[in-house]
Amino acid sequence: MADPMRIRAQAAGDKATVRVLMSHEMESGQRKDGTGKIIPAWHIQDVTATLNGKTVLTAEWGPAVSKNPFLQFTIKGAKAGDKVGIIWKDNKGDTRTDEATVS
Amino acid sequence: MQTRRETLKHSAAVASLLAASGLFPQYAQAFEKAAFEAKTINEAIKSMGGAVPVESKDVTITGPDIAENGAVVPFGASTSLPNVKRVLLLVEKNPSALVAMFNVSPDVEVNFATRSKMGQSSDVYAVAITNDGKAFFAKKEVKVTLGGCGG
Amino acid sequence: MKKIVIALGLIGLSAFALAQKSSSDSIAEYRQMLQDGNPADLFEAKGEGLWVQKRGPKNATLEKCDLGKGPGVVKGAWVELPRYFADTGRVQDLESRLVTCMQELQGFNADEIAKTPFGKDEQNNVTAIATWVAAESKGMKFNLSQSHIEERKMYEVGKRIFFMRGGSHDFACATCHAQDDKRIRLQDLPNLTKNPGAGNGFGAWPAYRVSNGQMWGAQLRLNDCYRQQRFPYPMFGSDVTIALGVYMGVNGKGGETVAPAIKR
Amino acid sequence: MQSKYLLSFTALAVTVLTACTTPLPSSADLDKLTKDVVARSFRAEGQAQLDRVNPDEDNLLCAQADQSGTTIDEKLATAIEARNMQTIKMPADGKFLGDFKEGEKIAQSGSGKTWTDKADAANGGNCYNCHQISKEELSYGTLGPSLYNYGKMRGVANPSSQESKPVVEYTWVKINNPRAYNACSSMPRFGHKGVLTEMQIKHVMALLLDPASPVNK
Repeated sequence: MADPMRIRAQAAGDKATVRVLMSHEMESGQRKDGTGKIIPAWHIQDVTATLNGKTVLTAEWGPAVSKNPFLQFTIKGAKAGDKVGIIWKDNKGDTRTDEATVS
Repeated sequence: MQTRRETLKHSAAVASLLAASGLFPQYAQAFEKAAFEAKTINEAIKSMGGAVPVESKDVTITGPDIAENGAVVPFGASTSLPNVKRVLLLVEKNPSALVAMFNVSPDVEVNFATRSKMGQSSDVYAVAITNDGKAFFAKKEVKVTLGGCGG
Repeated sequence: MKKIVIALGLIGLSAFALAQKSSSDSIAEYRQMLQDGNPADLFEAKGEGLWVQKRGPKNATLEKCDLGKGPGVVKGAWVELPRYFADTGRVQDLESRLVTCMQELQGFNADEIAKTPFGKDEQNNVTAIATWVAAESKGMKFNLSQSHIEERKMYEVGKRIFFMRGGSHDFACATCHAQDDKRIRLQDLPNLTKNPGAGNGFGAWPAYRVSNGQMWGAQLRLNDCYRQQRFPYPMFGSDVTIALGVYMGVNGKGGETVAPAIKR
Repeated sequence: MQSKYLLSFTALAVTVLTACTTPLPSSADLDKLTKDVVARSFRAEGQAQLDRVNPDEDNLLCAQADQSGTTIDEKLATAIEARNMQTIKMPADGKFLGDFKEGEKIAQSGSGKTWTDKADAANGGNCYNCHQISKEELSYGTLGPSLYNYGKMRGVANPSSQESKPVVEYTWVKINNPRAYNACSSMPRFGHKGVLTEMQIKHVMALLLDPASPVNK
């Protein structure tokens, strides 16, 4: 199973900035292995962000997003104590869900 | 100062990138597999429809002028335009131009940051697509150095 | 005519100097942009979890591991390593000490871990735990002990190894790391014989390497230095690596630790 | 009475001192210890065999000087330079210059001789790692002096001419074995240590000395 994400969500005024690091190879599909065979692409494909369970952002990523991806965005109306959830799913069907509390 | 011709040239480039990505709202699907597989601008020009994306000072792309390493290049894409439905990040000279697509909701600011791989120096585009299907872009040139011992 | 040529030459030169300056400024800017959101955080979190997780044949945690400041004391341990440990009778660095703890407390086989290639199995876990331990001392100043005779001997041995020329290219550590303000390609080279180079340079590892997306501990950093120095393979936790750690760590005394850093 | 008291006091002081700080072994003993530490710390991997950590006499003497922060004794330096000069082989066919384009590739390449390099693969020259060479390459190191305009600055208009001969031969020796001129140079002994082949060295020579090379533009 994939390693946990690091989610930091910090409230400032009437919004909260969320910074996420995800643990993933993000294999580009462009590289070759030792025998010259292409290593197939393996990447996070769908990302969903929730605030207290309600979806606030969805994103679709290709294999060009860097290994161990970083994502930053800002949720309007979020305040300290709210729960920010992140769900990712990769093109092999592996998925990971983590949650953090807005501070 | 940008001449009309240059503007047109840029617009055409973005239009073809967009077309290549197949991401015009009228073609929207669940996971845009085709969008992430589009290889070149030329490939896309053919399928180019009538809509021409325009460069806009209301769209912003942030990133380094020079990336020490193409494996990790930080970018930010944002816009002050209203009614934005999607924001795209594209690297023109990557094998597949489209890096990431963000579906905007009223609950988030239209301001996203992530990191992309870049195979070589290239123009990088942030594109905002509005609810009524118009596309606006900003672009930035990013040089990629290799550096290090190479050993 | 001649004057014009000279003038043109000058313009060319100054434009060139300008291009050089602005490219190093731009690269500094790029590095700055990566500081917020260092993927080392992922390894730090993993290491923190591993410390308290019951693992190994003895199904035990590492919470009683003595990193030099007493069983279970983590904060401040990193800035005093490598140091002499009476129970093993050896000077040890963070990574080799963690492996000792994994053997004594959890029942893992230390020799097997030492033989495991970097980035695989338990070596991955050692790196993650080292990342967390180092992060717990963030902002503290290096203060290696030189009170035990073995620690002082290791400093002297480390110094000799640092200057030892060999391999196919006659390189020593000192070839690249004993002068100020030098670089390889565009890469700045820390002077590891004194501060700030020793504290900021050697003291930055464990670090996340953006070029390959890997977390590297000090052991792997030294190992790859030796690869590029065209030397044979220094074994994990070997006295050559420990002695160099003592030499650079003592040279870095008073320098603030920035580990885990993010590096090219 | 008083002197006896003083004497025992001194004896006590000496005992306390040694107990607190065990003196370091002699420098020679530490050298020996270092040798033992090196012997038990490395293992052979790929083409990087253990003979690479047995420094030759030249390296031993230079390392000693480096470590003490002094320049090497003049007599020793002369001896090192003399024996390295003896390793020099002039090109068998009398031709010193190859193709500068090939030279540029060799200068760019930093590979070769590591334990991850294949033993039969061509080695690089690592030149840009330490030197500025052509003006186009901005990513260059500063451990060595700039070599931009190397031939031009030395007035080499025709490398095969009689007046260019001293510069051409000097450069040949410098690349093959820099320690023939500078006992403790940090530059690898490319010819002597078999890092570059004679042909490769000719290409690098052309990069530096051919008036058509971008280096001399």
